[in-house]
Amino acid sequence: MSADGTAVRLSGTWFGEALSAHARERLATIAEAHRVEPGAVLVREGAESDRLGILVDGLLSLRVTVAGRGRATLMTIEPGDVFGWSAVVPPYRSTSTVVALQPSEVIVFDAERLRSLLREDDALAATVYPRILGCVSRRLVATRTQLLDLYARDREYEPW
Amino acid sequence: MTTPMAEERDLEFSVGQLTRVEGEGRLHLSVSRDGRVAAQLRIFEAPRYFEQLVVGRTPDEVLDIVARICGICPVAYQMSGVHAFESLAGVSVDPAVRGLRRLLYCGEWIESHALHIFLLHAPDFLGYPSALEMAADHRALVERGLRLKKLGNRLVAIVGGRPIHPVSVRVGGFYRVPTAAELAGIREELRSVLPEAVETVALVAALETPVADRDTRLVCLRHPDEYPMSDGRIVSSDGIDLAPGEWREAFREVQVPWSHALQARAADGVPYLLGPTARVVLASDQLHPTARTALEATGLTLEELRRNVFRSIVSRAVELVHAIAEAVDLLDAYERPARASVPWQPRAGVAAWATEAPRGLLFHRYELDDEGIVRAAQIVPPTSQNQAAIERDLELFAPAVVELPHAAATQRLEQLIRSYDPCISCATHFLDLTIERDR
Amino acid sequence: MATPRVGVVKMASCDGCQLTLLDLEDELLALGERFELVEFPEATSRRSDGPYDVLLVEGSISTPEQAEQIVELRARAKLLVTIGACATAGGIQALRNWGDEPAWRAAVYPDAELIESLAHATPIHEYVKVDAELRGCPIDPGQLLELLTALRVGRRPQLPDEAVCLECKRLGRVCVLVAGGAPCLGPLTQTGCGALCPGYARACYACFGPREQANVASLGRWLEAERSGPGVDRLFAGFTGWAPPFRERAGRAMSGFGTAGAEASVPADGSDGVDDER
Amino acid sequence: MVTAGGPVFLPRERLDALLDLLHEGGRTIVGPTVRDGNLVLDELTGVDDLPVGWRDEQSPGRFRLVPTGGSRVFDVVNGQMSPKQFVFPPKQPVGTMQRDADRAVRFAATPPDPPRLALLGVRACELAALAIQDRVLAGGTFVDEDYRARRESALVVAAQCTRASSGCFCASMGTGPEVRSGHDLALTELDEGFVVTAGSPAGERLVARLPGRPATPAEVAQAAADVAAVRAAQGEPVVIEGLRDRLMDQLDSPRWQEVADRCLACANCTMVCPTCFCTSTAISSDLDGTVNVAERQWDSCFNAGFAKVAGGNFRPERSDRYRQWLTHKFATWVDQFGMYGCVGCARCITWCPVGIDVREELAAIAPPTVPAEQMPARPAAATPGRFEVVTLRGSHHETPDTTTLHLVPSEPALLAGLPGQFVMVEQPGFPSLPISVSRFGPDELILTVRAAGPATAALVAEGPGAQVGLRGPLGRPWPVERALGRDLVIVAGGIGLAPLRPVLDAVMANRDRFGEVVLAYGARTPSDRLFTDEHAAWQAAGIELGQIVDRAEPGWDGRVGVVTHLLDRRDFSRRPTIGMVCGPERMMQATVAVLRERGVAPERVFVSMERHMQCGIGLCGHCQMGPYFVCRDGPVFSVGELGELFGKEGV
Repeated sequence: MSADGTAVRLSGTWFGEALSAHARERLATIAEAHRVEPGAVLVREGAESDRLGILVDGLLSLRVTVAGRGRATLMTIEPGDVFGWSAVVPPYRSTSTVVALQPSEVIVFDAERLRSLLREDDALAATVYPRILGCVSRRLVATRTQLLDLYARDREYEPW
Repeated sequence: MTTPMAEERDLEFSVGQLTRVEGEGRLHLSVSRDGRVAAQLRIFEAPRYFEQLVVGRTPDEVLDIVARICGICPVAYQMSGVHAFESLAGVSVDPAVRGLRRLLYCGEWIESHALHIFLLHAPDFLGYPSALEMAADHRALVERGLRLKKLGNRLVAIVGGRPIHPVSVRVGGFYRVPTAAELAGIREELRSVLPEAVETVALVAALETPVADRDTRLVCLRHPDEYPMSDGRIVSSDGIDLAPGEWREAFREVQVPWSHALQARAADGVPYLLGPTARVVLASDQLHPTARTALEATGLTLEELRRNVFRSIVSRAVELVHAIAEAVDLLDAYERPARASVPWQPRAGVAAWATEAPRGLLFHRYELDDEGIVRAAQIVPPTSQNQAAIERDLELFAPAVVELPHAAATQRLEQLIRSYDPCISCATHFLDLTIERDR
Repeated sequence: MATPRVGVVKMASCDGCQLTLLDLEDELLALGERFELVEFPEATSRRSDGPYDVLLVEGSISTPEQAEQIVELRARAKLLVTIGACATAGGIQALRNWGDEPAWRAAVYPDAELIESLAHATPIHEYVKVDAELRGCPIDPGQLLELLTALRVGRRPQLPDEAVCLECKRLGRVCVLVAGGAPCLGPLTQTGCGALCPGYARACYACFGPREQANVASLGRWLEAERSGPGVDRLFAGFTGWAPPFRERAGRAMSGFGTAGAEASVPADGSDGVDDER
Repeated sequence: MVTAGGPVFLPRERLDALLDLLHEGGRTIVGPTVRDGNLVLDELTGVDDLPVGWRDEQSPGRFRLVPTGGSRVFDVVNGQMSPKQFVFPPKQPVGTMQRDADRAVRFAATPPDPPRLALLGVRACELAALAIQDRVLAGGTFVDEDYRARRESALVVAAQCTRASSGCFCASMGTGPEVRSGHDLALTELDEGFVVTAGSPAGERLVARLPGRPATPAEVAQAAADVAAVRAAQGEPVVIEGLRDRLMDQLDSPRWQEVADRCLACANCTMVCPTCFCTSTAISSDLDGTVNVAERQWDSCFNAGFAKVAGGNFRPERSDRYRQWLTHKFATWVDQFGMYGCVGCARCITWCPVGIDVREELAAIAPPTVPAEQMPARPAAATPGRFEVVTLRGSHHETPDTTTLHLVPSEPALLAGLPGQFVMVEQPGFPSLPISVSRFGPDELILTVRAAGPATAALVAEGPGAQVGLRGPLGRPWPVERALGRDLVIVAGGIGLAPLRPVLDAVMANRDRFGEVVLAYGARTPSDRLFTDEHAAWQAAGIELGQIVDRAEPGWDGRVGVVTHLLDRRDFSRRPTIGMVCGPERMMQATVAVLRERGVAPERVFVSMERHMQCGIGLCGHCQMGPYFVCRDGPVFSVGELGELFGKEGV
């Protein structure tokens, strides 16, 4: 897909909406759009994070593998959301495995190139980092809520 | 544990935890080659240190604390205590208050005697493990027992607040005295069950009773014009005659290694028997006419009651009649005292008194300082005084049964022990004092 | 409907709470038909060491034997219910737990062969899990019946945890504290007794123990400001003094009782009784 | 003789004549009397029972009777008890429920059988308290029949105050000292006797028969002056202007904690209060669980169990409970009933064991500022209040810990409920409990219960044919009509889907009358989801179903996360949208925040609140939340209505 085409797809996402034209163009230069099928692994837990991605359409799952318990999906990612954010946070190692649950369309940025781009363009960094942080904090808040196990409540009577 | 007889012992006989008695005890018999039996009533009820618990307390606090020595006869503990403190402080209570206290005591006698006769002891004579099983074949009998027992409880509850650990007794009188209206109902109910109690005497006298014949010394209170309860002198079948505070003049406590309870002995070391039989025999002339008539109707002599311990259930039934009859008389005469209690001043000195718990003489002795605070205490419950007599009687009675199958022998020996209505919970709580003495 | 296997056992206690079961005179026979009393030494010679559907435990743990026993019993009981102040709070004998005083220790330890006793008398829940508790010294017959009914029906018993004051006011009794100046612990004490003591014109002495939210500090401050005479601490050194909310003040009172000076009351010749006998 | 209507002077020695008149027709006269040294309210047999020659000495936490040596009858201002003790008894049998051998259940409500009372010596503040109770207990949709019967048959003879106790502040509350209304007779005590005035036709008939003479102008003036003097005798006034708003603005005041350090939460203030009306109904069942005997008794918001629900206690701290009590008396009572809940009788001050003075706390927490307008009392939702017998047709497990019950009512009205309403269910052996209706069938009610406990287990064990008692449908329903022609977003968490299913049924029945309908459903795990067999049908009908779970299970390839993830990237601002949210309170808060952000105004978002419901008809007080009784005014509220109460701790 052409850089322009990618920029357009990008602006259609929550991540890309309201990005300055400048920022969209700069990002488009290193963006690649892909279609992936269910089961495709986009990021592997523990591996070096070589890419940051944005889900344009479809559904991805964040998985971890627990010895003895096998793989567990911690959370799913909705269109517009970011995956592989560890690509811009030292030590650049993935914290979970990202697997497509549905036929999905993603835009990915090469980690090396994205980091150098952000290093040399403060304005770009200033608009991109808050968006990434937004996704991370949203995920953190959700995780806490899951920990609260709210639906486990309400009993008719306490058992003996 | 070693005993001097260890070498010659050739048969050991043990009964596990005694049942249908209050508290926890075991029986251990050693039978020697020549057939002599050494009996040990092993009381392993956990010590609770009541003589220590009352130190530093005011007399009124003590009355609430000592009630907790026994859930079956809390009134007895409050009565011995309150009379001891009032005798020291020189308090004379309103006659109506004195009557109410007797009424309270009657209630406890009715409850305790009915409980023992119908629920704990009768199953021995009729051959059941418990009253609940006995009820399958003798429902009316058990229901009668519950009916009488309940009235005793209600009487204590109306006068004292509740059947177990009542709250109304205080030095100088009561915290609150009931109105005549509050007592009206129970009076009629007691009157109406009196015939049932009278029948009970005949009924238990007719029970097939093991034969046991032995001489024994009896001890109880005796009062010129009332049945022994909370006042009078300590007398024995062989001439002891003491003021209720002078128990220690003729008796002492000794420690035996196999028991958590001290035993009491007369100065000469001879065991003695307390309780209904002692009272009925030594104070038969003070029995309520209804009770005396009921006893005479059985044809049993006082001597038979004294010599055959298994007859104690008859004495208990006679006292059940007496307590109900006297309660009715007291209620008929009741007028609410103007004042529930009279003021009093604490005084330093020794406060000592004995009253008649359902099971027998209960002696309290307190040493008070100038502020009226208890500095030392001695409490001698009936069961610890009966222990020696129980062991002696076991030694006399056991040879006849130890050869029976274990279950049968156990049943017979337990029946004997139950004849004393032992309250083991009461018997245990003063080892700490002995220990102190030993050091 | 189930016929639960019931056991009734005691530790260190006065037997009053288990007697309360026999004091349910009107219901006793009906209970006998609906529950299987498999262990109840005070009432039956039949014995059973379990398993129990429910085990009623009276008394506090005060000997090493009891400490082991209660753990075994717990293992054999589906439900373990403690009954009474001794089992739920340690009872009056728990006042000896301030036994760091020389006289108390001396009283307990010199001859361990004769007396088996722990330094502390403590509630059952300090040793094993407890499923429900009936408060009181003694327990209330009505609450015992409610417990047994709930057991049989299979619901949780309705045991209110409110202050004694509510029942006192419902019964139209005039406050002995406000109108009489009596040092009443009713406001801190769990209900269940039917506001018994105020009904007999005397202060509640907390035999049902502290309720939730027992504000000991506030009432203590008030009583100390309001009254003279015997100290306020001793009010808490009663039948539930070992219960945590009361413990601190009870402890202060115990140190003031000066039990160290306790005299032996047994005659001097008592000690050689053993030799007399054999 | 006596000129009709005018004040009459009754000589002290003829007071017996008044009591004789009151006794007529077998009335029980209830008034102040001294028993065992205490002042109580009880039956009076004659004049001698009155507290002649006594007066009270009161201060915070202290009450004493002291002899005056005089012969006055009404010098004791007031004691611990108020007429509430007799018109709203502390313990009241409610009725019985029984399951017969044939498994049929029967209810027998205890019919009101009130004594005919004559209340003697009622003070101005107590008259005001009776007026408040009339409003609360007999002035709404649901009426306490026993209370109404007692009030209607009672004669009220007021005694004007000529003394004030140290705590009195009736003047501030506008309830006294003068007796103005609510009485049949009013007595003002002078040295030689009483100036008697009538306050009702019945009173006038009595006055006419009194052996008195017309009061002289001097006596009338003296009487008025003595009463007026009481106003001056009262201490620092409590500033009432704007009190409601001042208090509600101080829900976070540090003083709540400070007073909680002194408060014992012993409930004495509520027990002695002449207007507190909270009750609990306890059942006692027989050994076989076939008979329930229900008794209602005074309860208090200071008790731990009062605001407890299965999941926890909404007011765990003493500070929460004191705040609840004080704000109810002086703020939310106004919202509920259009009047204050306090009459200034000072009982809560005198009879507090540690002397907490409500006047001081009010001044410290809500110092006087600007006046505020009163909020109107809100209308009660109309629903039936009596138990009906229903029969269990069947039951099945929705999930491992959720059970659905099919109940066939004998009373068709039960089927006429609306989405979101609940029912009170009672069966022998168990207290009654609220259960939301998950479907109103053509001939059956369908209830879905989470984590079914012993009560449900017992009912299920009874099997088909088992009968239970049921009251309802109760409470305010979801405003389905407001969603007609609009978009509707339904957000359910866990068991929260049950009370929302009737909404979905309504949508399915009239699909074309609604716009876009979105159902966002969050569950603990995939196997905890309810009504999975109906999901396909919902989707087929064009309901957009989004599901998400906290924890995935093997084989689950759906969404994992929190329910807000299904919403927080959407835009609801394009068309008017109604939101309906039901689930744990925390989940509802998060959802409401997201909906607001995504374009649904709080006024258009509705939530179903959980509180401890017991009577279900707004009479027992357990489920109070700010100005509302959740059972009666809710459980469904708009987030706008709840305002800052929504998600506030300890309310």
